[in-house]
Amino acid sequence: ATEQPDETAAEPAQDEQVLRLSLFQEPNTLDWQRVTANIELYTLSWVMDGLTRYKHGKIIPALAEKWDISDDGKVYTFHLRDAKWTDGQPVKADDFKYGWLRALDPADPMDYAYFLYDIVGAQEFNSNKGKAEDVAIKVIDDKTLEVTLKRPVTYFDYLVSFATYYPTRKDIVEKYGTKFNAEAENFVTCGPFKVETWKHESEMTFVKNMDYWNASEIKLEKIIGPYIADDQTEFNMYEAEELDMTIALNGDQKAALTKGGVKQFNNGSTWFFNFNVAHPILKNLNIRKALTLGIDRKSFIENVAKRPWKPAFALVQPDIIPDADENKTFREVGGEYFKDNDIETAKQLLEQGMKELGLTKMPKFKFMCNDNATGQLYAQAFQEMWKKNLNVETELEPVPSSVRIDRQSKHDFEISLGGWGPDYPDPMTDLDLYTSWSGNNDPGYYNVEYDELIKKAQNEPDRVEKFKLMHQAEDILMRDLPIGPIWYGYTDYAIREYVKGVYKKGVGVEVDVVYAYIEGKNK
Amino acid sequence: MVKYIGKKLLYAFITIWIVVSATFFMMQAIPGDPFMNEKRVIPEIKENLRKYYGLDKPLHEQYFIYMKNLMTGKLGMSFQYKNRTVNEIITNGFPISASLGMRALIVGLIAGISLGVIAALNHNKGWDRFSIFVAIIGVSIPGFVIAALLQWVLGVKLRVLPVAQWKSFAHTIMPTFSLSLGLIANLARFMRSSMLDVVGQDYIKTAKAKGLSPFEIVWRHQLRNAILPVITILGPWIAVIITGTFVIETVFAIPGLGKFYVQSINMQDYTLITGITAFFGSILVLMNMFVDIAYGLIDPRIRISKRSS
Amino acid sequence: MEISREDFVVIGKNIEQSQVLVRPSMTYFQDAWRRLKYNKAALLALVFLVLLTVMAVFGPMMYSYSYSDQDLSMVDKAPGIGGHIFGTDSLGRDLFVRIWVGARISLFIGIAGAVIEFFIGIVYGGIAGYLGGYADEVMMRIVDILFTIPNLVIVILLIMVMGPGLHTIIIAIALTNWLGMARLVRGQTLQLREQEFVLAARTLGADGKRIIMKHLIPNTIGPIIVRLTFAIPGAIFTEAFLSFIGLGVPAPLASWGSLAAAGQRTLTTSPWQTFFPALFISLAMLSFNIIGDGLRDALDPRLRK
Amino acid sequence: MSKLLEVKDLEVSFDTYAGEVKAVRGVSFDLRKGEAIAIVGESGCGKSVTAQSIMRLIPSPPGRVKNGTIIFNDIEILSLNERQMQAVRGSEMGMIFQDPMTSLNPTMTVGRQIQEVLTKHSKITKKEAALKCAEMLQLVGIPNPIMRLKQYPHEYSGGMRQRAMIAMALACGPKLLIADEPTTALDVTIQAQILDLMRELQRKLDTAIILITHDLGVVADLAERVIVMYAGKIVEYGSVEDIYYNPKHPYTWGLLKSVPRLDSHNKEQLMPIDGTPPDLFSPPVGCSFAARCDYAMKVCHHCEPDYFDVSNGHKTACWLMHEYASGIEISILKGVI
Amino acid sequence: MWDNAKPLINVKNLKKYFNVGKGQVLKAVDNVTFEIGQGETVGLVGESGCGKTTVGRTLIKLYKPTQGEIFYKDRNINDLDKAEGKKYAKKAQMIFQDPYASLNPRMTVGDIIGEGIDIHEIYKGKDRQSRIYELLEKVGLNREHANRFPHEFSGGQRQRIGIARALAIEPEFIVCDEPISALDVSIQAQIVNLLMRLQRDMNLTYMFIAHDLSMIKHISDRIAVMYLGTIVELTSSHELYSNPVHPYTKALLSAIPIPDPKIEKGRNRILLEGDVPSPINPLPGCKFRKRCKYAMDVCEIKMPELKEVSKSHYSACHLISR
Ligand SMILES: Nc1ncnc2c1ncn2[C@@H]1O[C@H](COP(=O)(O)OP(=O)(O)OP(=O)(O)O)[C@@H](O)[C@H]1O
Ligand SMILES: Nc1ncnc2c1ncn2[C@@H]1O[C@H](COP(=O)(O)OP(=O)(O)OP(=O)(O)O)[C@@H](O)[C@H]1O
Ligand SMILES: [Mg+2]
Ligand SMILES: [Mg+2]
Repeated sequence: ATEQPDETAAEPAQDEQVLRLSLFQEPNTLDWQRVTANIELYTLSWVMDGLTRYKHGKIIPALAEKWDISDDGKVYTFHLRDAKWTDGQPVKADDFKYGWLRALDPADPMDYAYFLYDIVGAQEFNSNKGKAEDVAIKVIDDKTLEVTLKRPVTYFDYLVSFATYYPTRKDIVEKYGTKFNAEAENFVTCGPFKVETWKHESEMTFVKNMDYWNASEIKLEKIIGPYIADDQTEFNMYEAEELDMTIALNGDQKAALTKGGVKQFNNGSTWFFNFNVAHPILKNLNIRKALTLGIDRKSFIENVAKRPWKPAFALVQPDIIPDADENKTFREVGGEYFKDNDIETAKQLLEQGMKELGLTKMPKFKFMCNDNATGQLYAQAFQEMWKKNLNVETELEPVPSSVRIDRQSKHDFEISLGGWGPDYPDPMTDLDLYTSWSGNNDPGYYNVEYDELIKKAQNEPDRVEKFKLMHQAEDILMRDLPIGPIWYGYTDYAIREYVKGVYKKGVGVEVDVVYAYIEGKNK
Repeated sequence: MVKYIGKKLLYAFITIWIVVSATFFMMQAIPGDPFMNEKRVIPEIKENLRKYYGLDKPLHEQYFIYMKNLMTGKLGMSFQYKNRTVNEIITNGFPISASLGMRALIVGLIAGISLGVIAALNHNKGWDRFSIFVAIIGVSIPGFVIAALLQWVLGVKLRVLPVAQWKSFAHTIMPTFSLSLGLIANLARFMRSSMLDVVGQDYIKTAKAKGLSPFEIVWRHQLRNAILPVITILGPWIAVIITGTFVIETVFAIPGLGKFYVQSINMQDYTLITGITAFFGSILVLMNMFVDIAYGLIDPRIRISKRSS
Repeated sequence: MEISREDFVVIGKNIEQSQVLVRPSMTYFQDAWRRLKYNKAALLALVFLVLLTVMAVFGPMMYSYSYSDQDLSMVDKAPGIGGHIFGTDSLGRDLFVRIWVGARISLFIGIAGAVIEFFIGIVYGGIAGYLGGYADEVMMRIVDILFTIPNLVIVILLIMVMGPGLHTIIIAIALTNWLGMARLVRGQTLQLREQEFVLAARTLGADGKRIIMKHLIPNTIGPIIVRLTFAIPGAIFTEAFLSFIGLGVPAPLASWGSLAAAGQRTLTTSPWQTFFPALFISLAMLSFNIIGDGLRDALDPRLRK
Repeated sequence: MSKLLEVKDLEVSFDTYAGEVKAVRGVSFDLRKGEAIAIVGESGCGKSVTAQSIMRLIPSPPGRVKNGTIIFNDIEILSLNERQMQAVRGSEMGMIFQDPMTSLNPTMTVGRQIQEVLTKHSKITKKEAALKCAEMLQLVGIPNPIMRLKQYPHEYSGGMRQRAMIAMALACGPKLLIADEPTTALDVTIQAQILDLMRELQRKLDTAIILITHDLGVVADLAERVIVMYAGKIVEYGSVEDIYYNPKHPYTWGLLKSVPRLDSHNKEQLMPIDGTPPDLFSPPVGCSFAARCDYAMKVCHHCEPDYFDVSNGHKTACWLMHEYASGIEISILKGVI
Repeated sequence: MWDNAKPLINVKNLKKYFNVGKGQVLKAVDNVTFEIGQGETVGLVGESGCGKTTVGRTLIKLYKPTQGEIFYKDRNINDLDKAEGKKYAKKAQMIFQDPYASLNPRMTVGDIIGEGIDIHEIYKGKDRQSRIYELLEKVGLNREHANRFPHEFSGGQRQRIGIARALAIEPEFIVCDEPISALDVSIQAQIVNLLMRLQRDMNLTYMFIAHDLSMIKHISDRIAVMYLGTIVELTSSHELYSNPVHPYTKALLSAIPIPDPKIEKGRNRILLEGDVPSPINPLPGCKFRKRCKYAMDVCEIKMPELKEVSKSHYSACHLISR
């Protein structure tokens, strides 16, 4: 016992593998079939594993060692690897089937059940028109799972990394009931980390799961995730060295930053004006076009938003979403549809539109935006631009975002400022929004041609042909402009220099810290 | 006595019942949908959700079911927090809000009363002006500005206190101070005027004639009597302050109840808003009762029975 | 003085002379005003408020910038730069003009809110206090109930029913803030009701309306005015909170509250955007309070001699 | 007998918005040990201010002692500092006020209020103080003192409260008791009890008493000497007999005449002093009573009268005592006395 | 004099109880019967809290009696309808005890006096003004005082204003509720003289409440002595003084200080032991018995009734029936 102090003292200062970052706010739920919010999906990706998962921005096999796809692209057979739940039980194909059917069970409804609608029989079961037995999920044996899809889903390997597709233990769900995953003690997981503590409304902590199949690649010992809802508070905590990284800096914070470097990630989102096409004036294409062209995106982004965004001139965003040729992005191929700050054209279009409508004076539009400080700030910038450039007056309607979304979905608005983030890296995630059957078709856009193209593309097994159809669809959409694209979202992160190995996760706002590690903190 | 308490309880019961009913129906009238998400929930699923939460039933039926549960103390499942009952949310948040509130109350009482007393003892002199000035300036700057400023200066620049969260004593200092400012100002003003009322009373002259020192007079005779009118208005204050404050809790990331008053309305979380309103109502009633009792303790003239006549 | 024998002639009493009132005759409000004038601080505050009002009315006109003109090349500029006395906001708008436009709104909201509160409070509290007994009990329970229902719900519903706008905000503020006033007036009238001068009026055959209007209300006016001076900043603050959650005045109009709320975003990088609105809120509140204090003293009959 | 208290040329003013209110304008008198002296006069004539000056209880501002000396027990009271004064108050001098309802702290037990004086001025333990309190209550005739000590003022009746006030004032055995209208708020029957008690205590404890009242009946009961004040000045003073049987000032006459006598039979007119006292904010030149005086002479309106000696220890400030006025017939007097 | 007059006011078995919570009843006035003749002054004396004010206020309908009847010129005043009630208010007035609290501090003296004129619409405009001046002069104030506020007046002057207010509507009957208790002796006489002069001039009827026997004796024709809600003795003022029957009256008379040192110092007082007991749930039997030297067994059981001792001299004591 006497020698020990000497030995430890001689050792070089070891970096504690602890990462501290904000988890924003108490999750609505961490029941993986039930979650909807990004931050919750993000948190769950630390403690769970899907058939596949992201690593360094790419999809890799995870609980599935490998999978076979039938020629028509409709049947997937997953071969599971030897993995264990945190209570020592092996992960079985049954767990997947149970979880997926659970997500679809209409008696216990889950918001994101439609994520599984591509599976044969899923939608029918979920909308009380079919039976669970008819859902085409087949357990071949403990290690083999077979799924039959309605159509060839080229991005199904991405989809299965999503939380709704996580395996779920029947015995655990039955044991805890509504308290499934509701407390730290109730979690039985199989991901890189384990939930250690959960102080509601306050903080969660995670520790490394030594039994994780890929444990050797996981370096962090612990993640501490306090819930900090206020972004200025989060920034202040970062500056005070109470956090190691902070998400989504705004321009002013970026200017005030003194610690660490700034990393920029595409968050995949596109932001646009929603025009209610049923509105007696906004139904006019030229008016919509004029409003879309008549703003200065560049100046807005630089001076008002002060974010690393890019002006948007189309729907599908430029970076993450590849084209048929994976080396090019969909955007590169599709190109831009109009010019920024094209006031001359806008004025002409406006005049023309007014003539078509028989208007001499433009009535005031109602412009709905989020009621928070930024929401109102941005809306005011556009309000003033329209007024100055086109002499179009608007009245702001700031509402809580839940109300905005509700009213948008009921088409109870005139113009609103909205956005969309992709769920999977395929243009379809954006394009199918504006089909007549889409629940997210806020403008109430209806074009038979467009609907046809999307339907065709969805069922097209050939990748090249499929992308051609999707480009055609975007052309139509950008011709009709039910939405007026404004910017593509990018996010600035402040990350301390000693935090290494942080990657963009894929689609979504958050970064992937599962493979992160600390180096050089204790220098 | 028993009859009196029984009557009080009955009034309280009716009050809370009306409040809950009003909130219940008013919430239904507010625009928005509890099951709305940026990514739309498709109609079939929404149907299922409405059924699951019993929203497919006629409103009056929902109301009776809610009331029945309320009787047994069950406030129901939150819509927003899928795995948490409203009871759990309150049990989790209230102790923290209450702890913060009580701290702020203590600080506010001590500082506010001292300030008011100092002001009154120096009526229309420099100290009077100064104390009022401090109080008013303190409270005129909006809470969110004060909180943000404190956080920036003490937390980030000077690093003497943790920026946010609710963990150790050090974590409680800034929120307590921010929250107590309003109280301090209000109490200072009330105390000042009620001290001025008391100073003119005959028994103060008696005390002086006994040869007591100014301090003894203030401490033994003036304070107790001056606090009485202040106590009567304290009930609602305490109720408000111990059930949490939206701004302070948000800025300092405190896991209290306050944020739910805004959030649950915005999120259309019917059960949560109705539940915490019922809870707040009970606390208010309780606090008013405590204040009645405290009043009786401090002022022996006020016997409970006398107040009802 | 010389005393002579002639002076010692009895001339008797002179009652008229003994009853002459030496002190000058003054109406109640003259007297109050005189004593308010005596109070230097209150006077100063009054002058400040008048100045503020004048600036609110004429300030924006005297200046080349309008409150809504954006200049995105002049965003977040510190005071002084480019001729912007108070600097610019995050849309390059001139803060100086916006402060005065904000003063219009905030002072208007403050005073209008307070006035409505005054009337509702007086009528409600006066009736409750005058009637007493069960009517009072029921009316005060209603106050309790309204106090307990979340204000936000009431405000949102009101905005929904009446549509957004200044008038809605004022009514919303008045509706949620009058409870305190009603409690105060009721407490006062309850006390006054038993006063002998009220009984005297009743023996003269005065009816309830006359007693409330002529006897009860005028005698609560002191505390009411003090309460009103609280109500004005109270209304300004409520509006500020409504702005903070997006229910305030419609943009690009500004109030002090919405300016402070908007500035909070850039508190560390452009502190002037918060500083000026906060400063003016504080100064106005201070003024109203000092005046309230002065009025309290001036209107208190016990303090007169 | 030695002088306990000597007041000389006391002038007290209050500063108000309208100017200076000259509440006491040159009052001089003295008091022997164990003697009871009464100060009578109309409301507002400066009785209370005089008494409170002796205890230095004039609120300042607005009040201030402009002039004069007060020698109590060979100490110049007006030159003491506040701390020294505190030692005198309560222990050397005690004071009871008009309204026992409001003069006791409603939120403190009577016991504690009495105890407070004791512990302040003498080093005794709480137990001893409690015993002493009970003793005091017993002395002033409150039965069951141990229980009564624990009660609050509102649990006492008016008479008991005034007794408690007296007990408090006498707790430290003061040499001087100032009683400012001690019975005005009480019923006649209770008043009689209290006056009896005071007389008895004066005898027992040899305390000097300054009794302030406007009720000449009360004075007749208790006092040995009487000071008659009017508009901030002493207009007449002397022994009780002097004042009642040989009053020299028309104001004193007025006071005596305005009270109906129980033993008078017919329903005759009372003879009040008409008019109201002057506003002390600008007292008239000359005699301040002149405007209400039936015998006012020219001189009274422009010249203030000096004090004239009537007999040993009986003085009055009235021009009627001047030799020039000796011819004036004072008829009215006869009917009164 | 008074017995020939037809009674103006007739009070029969008047009871006024107050509910003071906890189910307790305060018997402020307990079975009081008397009458007041036209032009007469009836005095009401007794210790503080014995119910004098309550009787007075019930007479002018400020309180509703718990039981019993009050007739004004043979009309039960509590059966009057609204219009008649207003008429009664014009007939019966009150002068209040506290000259400071009974005048609204925020009204001018002119408006205070004019209020009754306005309510009953007796005069308007110029007439109203001259009526107010007339009243002011009648009570010994001057016109210039009409524009002043009450706080500018001394207590005696305020009481005159109160009297002018009551006189403004030309009442027949006035309850004077201790109008002089708060005043100085020298001012008291002014007010009493004024009241007596007005009575003569205007043929007023007074109910005069006081606790000072000497003044009340001076002004009243008859006196009722009250103790704890009941009348214990009722007779002419001269008779009461020269021939008191009830032990309480005797004690009351002996307690009055006489402004004559020789008499006063040599006088033997009947000192009453103890204080007035609480009117809440009073003892059965004679209410005075705890303080009465002559208390007998019967006093504990039976409440004595008011009986005629000699002509027009009533007393409620068991001693007399012996
Ligand atoms: N604090 C004060 N401020 C201004 N004036 C005062 C003050 N205290 C007393 N006075 C004035 O001093 C004068 C004498 O008052 P004092 O109280 O001595 O009268 P008093 O003889 O005791 O009358 P009362 O019988 O009413 O008690 C009065 O005119 C009064 O107005
Ligand atoms: N409104 C009321 N509510 C309850 N109790 C009352 C009320 N008015 C009077 N009392 C009580 O009734 C009793 C008689 O009161 P009242 O005022 O008639 O006495 P009083 O003889 O006029 O006394 P004082 O001489 O003090 O004026 C008292 O005990 C009093 O406390
Ligand atoms: Mg006095
Ligand atoms: Mg009375």
